[in-house]
Amino acid sequence: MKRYIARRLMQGVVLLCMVGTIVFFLGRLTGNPVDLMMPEDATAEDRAALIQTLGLDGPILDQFAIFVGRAIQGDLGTSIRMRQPAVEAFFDRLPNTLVLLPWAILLAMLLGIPLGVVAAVNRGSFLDRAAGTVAVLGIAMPSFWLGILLIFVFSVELGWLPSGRMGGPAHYVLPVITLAAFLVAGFMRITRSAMLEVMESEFVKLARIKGLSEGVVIWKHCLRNALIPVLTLWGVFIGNLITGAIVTETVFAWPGIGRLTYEAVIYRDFPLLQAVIILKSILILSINLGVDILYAYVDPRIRLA
Amino acid sequence: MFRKIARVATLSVALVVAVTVPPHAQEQKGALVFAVESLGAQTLDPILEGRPGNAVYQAVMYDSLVGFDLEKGGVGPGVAERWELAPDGLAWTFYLRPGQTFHNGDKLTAHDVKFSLERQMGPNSLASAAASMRRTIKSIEVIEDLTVRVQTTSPQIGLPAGLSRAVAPEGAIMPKAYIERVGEEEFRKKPIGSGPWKFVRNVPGDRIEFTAVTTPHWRGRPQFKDLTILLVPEESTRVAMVRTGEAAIASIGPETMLGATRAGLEVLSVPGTMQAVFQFWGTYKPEVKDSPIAKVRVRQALSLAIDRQQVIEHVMNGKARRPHPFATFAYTDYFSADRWKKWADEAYRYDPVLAKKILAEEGYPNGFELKFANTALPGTQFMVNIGTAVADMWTKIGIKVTLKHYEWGSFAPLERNQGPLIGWASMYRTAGRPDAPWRYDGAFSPESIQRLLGDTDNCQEACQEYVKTARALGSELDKTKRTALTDRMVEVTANTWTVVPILEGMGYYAINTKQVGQFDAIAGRHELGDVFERIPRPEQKPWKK
Amino acid sequence: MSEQPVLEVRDLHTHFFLRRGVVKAVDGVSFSLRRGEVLGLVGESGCGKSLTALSLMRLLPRGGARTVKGEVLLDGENILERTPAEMREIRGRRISMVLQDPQTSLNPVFSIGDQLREAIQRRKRAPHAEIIKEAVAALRRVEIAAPEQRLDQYPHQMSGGMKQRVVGAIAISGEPGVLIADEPTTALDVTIQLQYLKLLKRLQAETGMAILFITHDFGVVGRMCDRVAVMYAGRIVECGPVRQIFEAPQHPYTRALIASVPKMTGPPPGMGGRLATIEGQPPSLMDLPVGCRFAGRCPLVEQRCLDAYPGTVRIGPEHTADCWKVVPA
Amino acid sequence: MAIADPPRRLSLWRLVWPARVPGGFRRTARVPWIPIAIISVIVVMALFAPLLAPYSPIDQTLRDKLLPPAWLAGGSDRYFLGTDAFGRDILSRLIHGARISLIVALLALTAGGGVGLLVGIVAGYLGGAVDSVLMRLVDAAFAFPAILFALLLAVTMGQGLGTLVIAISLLLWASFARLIRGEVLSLRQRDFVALARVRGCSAPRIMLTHILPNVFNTFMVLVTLNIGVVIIAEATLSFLGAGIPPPTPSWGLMISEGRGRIADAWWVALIPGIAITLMVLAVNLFGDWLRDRLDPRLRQL
Repeated sequence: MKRYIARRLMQGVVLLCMVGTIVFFLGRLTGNPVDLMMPEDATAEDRAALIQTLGLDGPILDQFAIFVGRAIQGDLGTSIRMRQPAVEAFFDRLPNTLVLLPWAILLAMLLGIPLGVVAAVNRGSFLDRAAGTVAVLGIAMPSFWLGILLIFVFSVELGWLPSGRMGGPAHYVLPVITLAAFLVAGFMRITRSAMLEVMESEFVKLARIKGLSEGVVIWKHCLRNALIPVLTLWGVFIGNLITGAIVTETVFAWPGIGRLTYEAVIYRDFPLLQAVIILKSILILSINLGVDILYAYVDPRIRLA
Repeated sequence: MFRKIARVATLSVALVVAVTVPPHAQEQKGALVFAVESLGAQTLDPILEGRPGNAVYQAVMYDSLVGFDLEKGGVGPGVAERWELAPDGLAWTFYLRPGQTFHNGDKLTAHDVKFSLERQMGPNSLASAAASMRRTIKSIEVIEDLTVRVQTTSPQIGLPAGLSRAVAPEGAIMPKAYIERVGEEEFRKKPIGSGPWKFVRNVPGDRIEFTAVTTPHWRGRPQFKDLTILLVPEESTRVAMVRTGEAAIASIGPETMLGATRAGLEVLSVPGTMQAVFQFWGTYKPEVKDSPIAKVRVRQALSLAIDRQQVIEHVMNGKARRPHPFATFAYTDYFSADRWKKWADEAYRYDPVLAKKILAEEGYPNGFELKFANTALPGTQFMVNIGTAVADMWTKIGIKVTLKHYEWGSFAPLERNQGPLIGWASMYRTAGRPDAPWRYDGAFSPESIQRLLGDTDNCQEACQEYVKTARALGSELDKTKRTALTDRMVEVTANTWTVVPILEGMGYYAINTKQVGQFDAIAGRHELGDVFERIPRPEQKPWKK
Repeated sequence: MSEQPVLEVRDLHTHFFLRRGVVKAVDGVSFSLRRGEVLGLVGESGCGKSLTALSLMRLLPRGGARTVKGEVLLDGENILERTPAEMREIRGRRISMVLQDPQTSLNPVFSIGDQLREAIQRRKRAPHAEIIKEAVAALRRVEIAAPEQRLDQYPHQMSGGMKQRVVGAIAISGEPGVLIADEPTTALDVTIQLQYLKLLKRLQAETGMAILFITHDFGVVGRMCDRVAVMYAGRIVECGPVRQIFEAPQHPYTRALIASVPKMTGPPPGMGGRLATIEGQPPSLMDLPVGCRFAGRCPLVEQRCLDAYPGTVRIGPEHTADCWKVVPA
Repeated sequence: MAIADPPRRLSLWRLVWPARVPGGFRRTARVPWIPIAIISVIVVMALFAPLLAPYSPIDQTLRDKLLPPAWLAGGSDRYFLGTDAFGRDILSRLIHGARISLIVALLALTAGGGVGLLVGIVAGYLGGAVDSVLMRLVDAAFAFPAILFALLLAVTMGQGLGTLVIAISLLLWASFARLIRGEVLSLRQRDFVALARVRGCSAPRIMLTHILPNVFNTFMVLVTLNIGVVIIAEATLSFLGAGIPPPTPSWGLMISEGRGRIADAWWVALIPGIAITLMVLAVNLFGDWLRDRLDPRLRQL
C-alpha cells in the first residue's frame, strides 16, 4: 500500500510538471494583461512602463526559468490584478468552494444511486426508462441555464430562496442543486450497470437462498458491491465538479476558486492562472489518491491485501 | 469661480437635506447593498487599481485631489477647493479645503497630497498614468499646510483633470503619517482614507464593506449606516438580487433594462458615460491604398448607412443618445459642444440612398467586401450587439460584411502594432471624460498605439494638420484660443471619417425602490463610488412614480 | 411407498424467452425426493440440471426465464403457487441450496461472520452473543478450524474448500428439509472434493435432510447418492436406484454416460483403456425434435424414435426410463 | 446457464427493429422511439436548414424585435416562435442552430473521438512504455480542468468554429482513449488476436483489421453518449464568452444572449434551452439504449 501511494505520488509530480509547462506557455499566448489593466486611451509609454513593472518584457524562456525556479520554492507568483500572492489568493477562496462540493456530491449520490438501483431492479421496464430520463435531465441542461432558471423560479418568482452570494444554509440550496444536477446521471448510470452486474452474481443468489428479503438483498448485498465502481469514479466526478464550479460560482456569485479561475482567464492574470490551474490539478490528484485509499477501505479485498 | 460652484453645490445639498429630511431621519441606519459586475483588483490601495475599480469602490473611502462638477459632469472641486496655473504654464498650485481629516483623526494636509502624488508616480505604482506623471512632473512642493504646488516640465493644461476622479484615479489622497507608521502591508489590510465611508472588511472575490462616517463631510453625510459592494458577475443574477431585495442597486446593461423595468424596478441611466464608435485601421498605409475603405467618401457612406436611431431604440432600448463627434460629450472642456451637436446631427444622419449613391460614384455599385472586427470590454456585451446591428445595416446597402469576433484581451491592434487588422473596420469604445485632447492623442498621434491617421513614416495631410493642432493645443493657456484649437482638432479628425461615432451611451442601474430613495448619478460617470453618500433612504425621498 | 416424499416435482417446464425464440431448458421434468435420501441429478452441462434446481428455489435468472408449467410439491404443498414473500419464508428454512462456485458464492464485502449471522437471524431472534455462538457452532459443524477467528475474515482470505464449507454452513443453518447441491465440488481440488463430499454425507446423516445432488460426474454419484436421475436435453430420461442404474442402465444415453466414466479399476485414460465418448451434439433447446431427443446420437435409433417421444417406461419398482427400446417390467 | 449470448454483430436494422418475441418479453429496453424521433427532426432541420427556415438566421428587423411566439398575445404570424432582441426569427435561428450544433458535434467527435480511439488502440495493444506514456498523458488531461483549457484556447486563438472544435476535442479524447484502451486490453488476450500474431501479422495490421472492428461498437456508444457532452460544452463556452461568435446562430449562444431577458422575453432563451435539453436528453437516452444493446459492459460513462 505504501509503495502504491509512493508510486502514485511520483506520477502526480510528473503530471504537475506537464500541466505547469502547458499552462505557462498557453498563458503567454493569450495576449497581454496590460491592455485589460490600462484605460482604453493609455499612451504607449504608460503601457511600456507597466509591462516592465510586471516583468512581462523578458524573453519567454527567461520568464519560464524564473517561473520554474520560484515554483519549486512554492511561489507561484503574485496575481497581477490583485497584487496578492497567487497561492494565497487561491487558498483564500478554496474553502468557499470546498464547503459546496460535499453537499453537491451528497445530493447527487442521494438522487443518483437510488435512481440507478431502481432502474437496475426494474431493468427494461417503464421505471428504468423514467429513472434514466430523470437522471439525464441534469446533464441535458447547461448548468448556467439551469442556475438562471432556478434563480428565476425559486428566488425571484416564489421568493423562497436567496439568489446569490455565500451565506446561511438557504444560500447553499440553489448552487448545490445546480452543481449536483450534472452528476446525477453519472451516479445513476454507474450504479445501474454495477447493480446489473452484481445482481447476476452467485452471492446474491446465496443471499436469496438464505431467504433474505428482497430489500436486504438489493440495498445491502448488491448495493454495497455496486458502490465500489461508484467510488472509483468519485475522483473523476470531483474533477468535473471543480470545473463545473466555474460556471455555477459565476452564476451564483459564489466567491470560490471557480470564479477565481474564470476571472484569471478573463483578465489575463498569468501568475494567478498558472497558480490556479496547478493548484487545482494538485487538488484533483490528491482527491483521486484519497478516493483510491477510501476505495481500498470499502473493498476488503484490497484493504487487507 | 470654482469656489463659487462648490459653495453653491454644498449649499444646495444642505438645502435639499434640510427640506426633505425630517430631523429624526438624520440618524444613519440600514445597509445599502450595491451589486456590481466586477471589483477589478479588489484592493483598497489606490496605486494598485485602475480607473474603474477606483471609481467603483475606492472612491467610497478616498477623496480625490480634484473632484466633480456634480451638475455638468466635468471637473469640480475635491480635496482642493481651487487651483491655479502659473503664468508661465509650468506649475499648478492647489489650495486645499480646510478641516478635512482621515478616518483615524489625522488632519489631511498638503503633505498628504505630496506623499500621495509621489506614491502614485513611484516604482511600485500600477497607476496607468504613472509613467507620464514621472515624465511631466518635475517636483511637488508643500507651500504651506493647505497649499501644494506641482511643477511640470512643460505646460500641462490637463493636469487637474488628470488628478480628478473624472479622468483617472491618480488624485486619490492617502494618509502619509499612517502609511509611514504602519507600513504598506498593514495599510493594505486596514486602509484609511478621508472619504465619507470608512473601510470595514474586504472579502476577496465576494464583497467590500464600509460604514458611514458620523461627522459631516463635504461630499455629503451618508444616510445609510453601512455600505456593502458585492461582486456578482452574472447580470441576470444581479437583477434577480435587486428584485428580491438582496441588493438595492445593481449595475446592468441595456439588454436587461427592459426586463428590469417590467419587473417593477427603477432604472437609472447616467448619460455620457461612453461613446460607441467604429474605426478603420491603417487606412494611410500603402498596402491599403486600393482598398475601398482608403477612400474618405466610402467611409462616410458607411456612416450614412447606419440607422443610429434604430440602434439607440432597439439595441439600447432607447437609453442612449445621438453622439457628438469622436470622444466629445456635452461636458467636454474647452469645446463648443452645442455647435458640434448640431453638426453631428446632420453629419451622422441615416441616408442609405445617399450612401449607395456615394458607393456607386466611388466605383462600388455592387458594394465590396469588408472585414469588421467586433469586440467588447468585459461587461459591455452591448458593444457586440451594436456591432452586430451595424454589420447588418451595412449588409443591407450591399456590402459583404465578414464579422469577426474578438475577445478584448486578444484584440489585435492594441497588441501587435495593428498588423492583423490593417484594412479592417472595428468596433471600439471610448470612456466618457472631459479632456478631449488626451483621448485624441491616443487615437491619432503618429506615436500613439492606434495612430488612425498615420504613423511616423506615413503622415499625410490630415495627419500633419492634426499633429500641428495638437502641438499648439498642448501649450495654449488662453481658454478661448484653446477652445478654438480643440474645435479645429475635432474638425480635422471628424472629416477624415476614420473614427465614426455611433451613439453616446449611458450607464444603467436597476434599483429596488423599497431599499433606496431617489438619487441622481454624476453625468458622465458610470461608477457610483462618489454617489453613495448622497443616496437617501426610501422614506426620505421616494421615487416618483 | 406410503411415506409422502419431502419434495415432489411434477412435469416442470422452465423456458427462456429470448428475442430469438424460446429455449426449453427444462421441459417436463418429474421426480421425487424422499426424506433422508440423496438423489443424484446427472447430465451433461447445458441439459437443464441447474435450471431445474433454480426453478425449485424459484430463483430463476433475470432475463426471460419462466416456469410455465408443472408443480413443485414441498411437503405436499405446491410452492410454485406461493407468493414471493411466502417463498422467502420457505427458502433457507425448508429448502436450501449450495452453489457451484465457492469463489463467487460469498459476498466479498461482508465478513463471513456477517453473512452467517444473517442466515441464523432468519431463524431466530436472539442476543448478539448467542448468535455469534451459534455461528461458531455452524462453522464447527462444517469442520472449519478455529471458527472464532474465521468470523471476522473476508471471503478472499479463505481457500476455495473453506469457502465452500462456509457456503454449506450458511445453506444448512436454517435446518432445511431439502438441500440442493448444485455441483458443489466441481470447482474444488480433487482431494478437497472428497473431504467435502464426506462432510455433506455426514451432515445429511446428522440432520436427516434430503439432498438433491446435481453433478455431471457419475463417479461422484456412486459415492453419494441413493438414487439417480439422468437428465438429457431438458428431460429426465432415466431414474432409479444407483446400483440398478450402474449395473443395468436402460437408456442408451445412460449407458453411454456410464461408459464414459473412467473405471477406477481399469487402466487410466490414455494408457490403453478406451474411454467411450458420445458422438454428436445435443439438440438445440430452441428447436427440439418431435421424437426422442437422444435419437440424433443414439446408436440404436429407429424410425419410431424420430416420430414420437417415448413415454416413461417403468422397468422396476423404482426404475423408469424414457426409451422405445426398453421393456416394461 | 448454457444459453450463450448471441454473437455480437452490428446489424443496424435489428437495432431499430428487433424481432418480436413470443411470450411478450423483451430482454432489453424497448426501442426509444421518442428520442429517435427527436434526433431525426433535428437532423432533418440541420440537413435542410436553408430550405426549412422561413428567414435568414442573421437578418435583423429591429422594428420586430422581441415579438413573442405566434400563439401568445402580441405575437405575429410571421414569426412562429417569436423574435430575439435584433428582430431575428427564432425559428430560423433554431433550425440553423441545429446545423451548427451537429457540425460542432460531428467535427469534435471525429477529431477528439478519433484521437482517443487511436491512442486507446495503440496504448492498449502495444502496452509497455508506449502505454505508460500515453496513459500518463491521459491522466494529465483528466487532471487538467477541461473547460478551462477550452477557455484558454478560445481566448488565445480567438473565438470561432475551429477553436471551439479543437477545444472540445481536447476535452473528449482522454475519456475515449481510456475506455477504448480497457477494451483493447481484454481483446488482446483473445484467441483470434494471438492467432493473427502467430500468423505473422504486423502490429498495425492487427490493430486495423482485428482490434479496430471489435472496438467499433464501444466507439459508437461513446460517440452517441458524447454528442450531448459536446452540445453542452458548446453552450457553456458560449456562456463564458468563448463559444461561436455572434451572429452565427448556435443554440448555446442563443440562450446566452437571451438569458438576461427571462423576466420579460422568456422565449428568447427558453426556446433554444428547450431545444438543447431535448436534444441532449434524446441522444443520451438513445445512447443508453445503444450501450445496453451493443455493449452492456461499458459502464464508466
